[in-house]
Amino acid sequence: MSVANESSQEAHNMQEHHSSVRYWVVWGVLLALTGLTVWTGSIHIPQFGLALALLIASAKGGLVLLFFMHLVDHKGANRLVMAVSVLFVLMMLIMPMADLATRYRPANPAGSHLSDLPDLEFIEGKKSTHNRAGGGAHGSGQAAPGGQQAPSPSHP
Amino acid sequence: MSNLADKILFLPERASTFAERVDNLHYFVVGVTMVSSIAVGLAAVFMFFRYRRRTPNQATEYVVPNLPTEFLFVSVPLVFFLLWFAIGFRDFIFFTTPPKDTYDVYVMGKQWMWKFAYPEGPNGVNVLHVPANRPVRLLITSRDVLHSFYVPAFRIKMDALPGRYTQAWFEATKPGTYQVLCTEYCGLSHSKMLAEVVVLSPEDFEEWLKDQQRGRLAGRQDALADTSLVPPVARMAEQGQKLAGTQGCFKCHTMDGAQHIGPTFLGMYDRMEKLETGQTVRVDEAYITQSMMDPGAHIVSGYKNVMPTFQGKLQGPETAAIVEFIKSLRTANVREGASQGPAYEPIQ
Amino acid sequence: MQSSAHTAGATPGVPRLAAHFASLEVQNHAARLGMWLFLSTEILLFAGLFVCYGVYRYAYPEAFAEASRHLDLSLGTVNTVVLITSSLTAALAVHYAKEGKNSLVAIMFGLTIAMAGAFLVIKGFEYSHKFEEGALPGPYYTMEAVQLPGVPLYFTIYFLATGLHAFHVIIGMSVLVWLMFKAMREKNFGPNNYTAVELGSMYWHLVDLVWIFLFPLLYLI
Amino acid sequence: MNPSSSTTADGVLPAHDAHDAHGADHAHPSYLVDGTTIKSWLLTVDHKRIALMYLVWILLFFLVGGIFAMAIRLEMLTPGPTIMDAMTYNRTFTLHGMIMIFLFMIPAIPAVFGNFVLPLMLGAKDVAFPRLNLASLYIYLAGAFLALWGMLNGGLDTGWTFYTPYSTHTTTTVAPVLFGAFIIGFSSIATGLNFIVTIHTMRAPGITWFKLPLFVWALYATSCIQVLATPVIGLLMVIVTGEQLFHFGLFDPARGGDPVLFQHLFWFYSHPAVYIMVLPSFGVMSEVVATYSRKNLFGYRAIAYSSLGIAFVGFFVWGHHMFVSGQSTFDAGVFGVITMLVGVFTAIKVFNWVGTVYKGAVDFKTPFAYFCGFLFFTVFGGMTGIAVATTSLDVHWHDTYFVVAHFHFIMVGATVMAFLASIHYWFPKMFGRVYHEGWGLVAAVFIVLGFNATFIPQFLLGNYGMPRRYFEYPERYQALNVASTAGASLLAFGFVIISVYLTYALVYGRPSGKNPWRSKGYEWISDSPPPTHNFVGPQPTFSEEPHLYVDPKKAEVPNAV
Repeated sequence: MSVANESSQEAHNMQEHHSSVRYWVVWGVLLALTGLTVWTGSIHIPQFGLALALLIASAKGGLVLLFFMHLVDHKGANRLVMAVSVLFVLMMLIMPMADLATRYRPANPAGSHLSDLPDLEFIEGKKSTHNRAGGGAHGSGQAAPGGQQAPSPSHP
Repeated sequence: MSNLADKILFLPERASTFAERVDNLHYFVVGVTMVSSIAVGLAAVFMFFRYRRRTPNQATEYVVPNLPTEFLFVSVPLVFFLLWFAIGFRDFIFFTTPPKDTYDVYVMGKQWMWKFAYPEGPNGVNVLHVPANRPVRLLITSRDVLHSFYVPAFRIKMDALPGRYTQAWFEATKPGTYQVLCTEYCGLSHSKMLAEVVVLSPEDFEEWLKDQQRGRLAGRQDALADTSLVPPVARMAEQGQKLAGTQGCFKCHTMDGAQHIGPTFLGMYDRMEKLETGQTVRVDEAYITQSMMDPGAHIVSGYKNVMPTFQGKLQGPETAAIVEFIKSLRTANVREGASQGPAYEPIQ
Repeated sequence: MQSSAHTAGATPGVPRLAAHFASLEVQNHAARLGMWLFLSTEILLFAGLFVCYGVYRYAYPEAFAEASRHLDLSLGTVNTVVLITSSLTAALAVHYAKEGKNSLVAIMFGLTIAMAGAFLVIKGFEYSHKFEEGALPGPYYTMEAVQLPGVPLYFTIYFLATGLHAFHVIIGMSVLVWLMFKAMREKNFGPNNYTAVELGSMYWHLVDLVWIFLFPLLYLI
Repeated sequence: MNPSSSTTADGVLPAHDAHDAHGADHAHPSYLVDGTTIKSWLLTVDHKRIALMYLVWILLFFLVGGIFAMAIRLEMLTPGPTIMDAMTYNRTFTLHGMIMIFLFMIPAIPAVFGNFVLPLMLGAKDVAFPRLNLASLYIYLAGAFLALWGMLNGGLDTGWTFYTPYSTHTTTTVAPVLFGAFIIGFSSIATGLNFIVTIHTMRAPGITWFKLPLFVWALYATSCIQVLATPVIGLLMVIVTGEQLFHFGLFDPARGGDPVLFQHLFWFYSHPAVYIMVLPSFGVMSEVVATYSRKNLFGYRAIAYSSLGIAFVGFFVWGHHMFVSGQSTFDAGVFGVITMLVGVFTAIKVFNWVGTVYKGAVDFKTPFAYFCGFLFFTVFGGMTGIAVATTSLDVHWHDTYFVVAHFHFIMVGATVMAFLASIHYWFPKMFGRVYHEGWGLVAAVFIVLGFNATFIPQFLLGNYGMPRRYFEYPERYQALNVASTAGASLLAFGFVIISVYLTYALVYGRPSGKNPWRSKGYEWISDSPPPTHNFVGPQPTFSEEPHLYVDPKKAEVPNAV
């Protein structure tokens, strides 16, 4: 595809002039989707909440990309640029999360639900100063001292 | 043959089961690399002379590769690379999944030294005693920045992450002492952070353990060195709290941050305090111990010099316990500690 | 094909053809391709923060959920609506630029800039509320209400992401202010001279696109 | 239709070459003399002048980086302190890394020879955005001077990898140096973006995608990496600079952060950055081997596709830098396998280069001498890279001198050799003069031998277990270190010889005429040194493919594969 026709094709697409109704429609859809995501978000669906939120966000993003930014009129190279950068973002997201998921458990961030904490008790200075509501089982039964639940002795 | 190859390649001696596997793959890879690079080099040099330029504007044929040659160019290296990877990854899984009945040792990298602690046994600084012919698992952590536990003779290496544990294991095959080096840059004396693994035959190791145990009762020399690794810190903090009560610390120091005669213990550890003399000092173990022994030396501005000295009243482990107790009093979730900055003396 | 004729005195509505481009269409295509490449760098810049968000949310799910309940959802929603509407006005600006209605272009960009300002003001309220509450990154986190591990991380990512986004909003505003004055003063935008308007609005749409992803991830866990 | 351009580039040198190169054509003076005021140079938008200004600064930074390298080698002579103390050494290897990578390797071939030769190869008048091109030079200088100011006021000792939590807790001045490097990132993005748009939109009529010279393909792949990878490290540098000031602890383990996540983000940029450094050298070597063996490239499309392949797959392999950093075994496996694929692309290139020489007409000039060194080092460096990627060997080799030797084999062995080859190859095109061929070969021998003597001992040091960044080392490593230092001085001496005869040739070299190497590359069609707008008269059409040395009388040309 020689460069000449790519740019003239693009110029041709940009020339045919739609009425501005298209933008208002897209705007309306975006607001509706925003409302939808706020509503579904605030009821905190346990498993699929994140997936649904991402789906709606990608839909809104797609709309903005295609119509507001005229990606639908632009040709070849521009779309490739967007596709490749989105692919790299996904790859950059998947591999570190896979790393944390399959790592030797105590090598995960201490206190997170990915690592059971007891054996981190030995780290001097890395005291778990707050009770672990949902965290890994706490080996030594004794609740960690310090912080707000330390019994404040009455003054002698 | 292999020790000739070791001489040429400067490979250190093999002293662990993992080392054998690594070196076998090493010979295979280095062998093929040597052969192929010499082959490519010779082919190139041959062609430089065979097809040297005879006339200044010599025209040449238009040579286009057919598919089989291109396929050959792709498949031959790919086959070798994937074969190496298969062998290599099998050994890597061997290294990263320790067998069940390992003898566990805790390793802590601290700025420029290695500390070892056996779950039931003694502590050691820069010397690790392990039994031969028995899998030993190292649970490696760090107290400040990244370090990396590397034993060339065992061909094993694993980073030490502050605040969490990574694991590495080996099964030493020959008694002897092998050097440990730190291979993750960790500051000024990164290159002096060396240690030794002393591999003893099983009987010697049992015997060594026994006299260490005997040694533990009569105040071990490293009791004060690092209280962090002996009993879990939590119990020490408890003892510290009881001692502070009996010694009457709470008459002047509060625990919940309220203002009183002496500075409150809450959040005192690792804070920068302004002294009467105007300089600031970081409240670390040394400062607290010194304030107990010689209270008048560095008084925090705004407090009077009324604190009695505890010189002679408190033994070493007791002061350490009180320090531990003070360190555990921290404002919720404002977690100082593990990776506080390395204490540098000013360099310029 | 190669028309290297210098159109020095540009007829109104036709931009100056840079000497080294083959034709006006190629020049516009080059400008758009350059802009899309620049936008991909912006996407990858924010991608780094989204990776931190994703990894730490995976590690501390309940801390993130708990902390995000302390954000002001209504202010966040209002901000999203404001940004989407500003995106609309930016798109309309391109539409009117194509029709050569320069005054309408200036008005549209004016509205976009006003809404961007509103967005920043609302963001300012949210930030000040957080400063009072003590919900700050790292060691400055002293909010008693939520005491879970990983909560300072949530607010570190919150402030980094929204701070970087606000910075881009400010850059976008200055670009649009320049375009608005260009439209008002030169009144030169026409059917074949609107690339500058298009690029400016594309940048603004990207700023809106980033917020479209930031809003649900930060506010709606 | 003006005469098809390829005939003029043919062996028969048209008469006008007999003139002195400078006064070749008074109506179109060469870009060197077209405006001699300081302002005409500092504010030029001519891609050729910007290339020369880049060349001056890049050679200066290469000299500074080289001095740090020699300082390190001298320090390594004895196990104990030799010429400096620990902190100075830690700063020296950090500055050697930072300066060489960010200020020399990444901009070297793209910014100098890419800027100069790309428009010539496309038959274009200039790059797509000339003003952005000049801006990228000044952004580069601003970032460089901010970083150098930071280095002089305390300097950082974290290594060029600035891993947290050390980089956020060290008391040395990290913030200005990292912020300077952040600014340099923009110059890299600007150059990449400029080249991509230029290649897409500025090709002269007749140049289709598969008639592009292979140097252009390499630049295209490099620019794609520059544009897509640089923002991530820009963000990291801002975060670490911020953490130095506010300590918000995003990667701080005490706050629940994860230093391994920092390494993920760091290497997501830094591995593709390694390909930013090496891909342009592959491109230069494709041109050099085609010109000096007067033959079309064997497997043109294979080499072109493998450039894109390296660029694309190079983004999915960063984890092989973290096999022993606490990363999971699963990730190590995935990254290891994909790394093997990237290795194959380099192997394809090497075989096709050797294939190009087959049935060629080799003229052993200095650039070709560097090509030989390059060929051996790329094979050896590449294979050691694959060896390190087999996970189990990496457990032994990681962060030892084996890895140092591996990446120097690629960086110095491939990219600096290619940089020297391109200086010699395009010296006539840039300055209209010819360097002294004899001295060129002598220097090449010094460089190749010195390089081997420096880095082969470091492979052995790595096997022996010496970790990198060690100020003091156990005695057993001293012999190899002394050998490596000796090799380094040989290498340095080679560079001294080059600088002497090249500056001599710059002033007194005899005029080279239009096409001294009689090359059929597109860039040799225009004059050397070319006039300001590259082409005199209407834009030439490029009917033939580049490097077509077939005898027109003989068999007709099958279509290019």
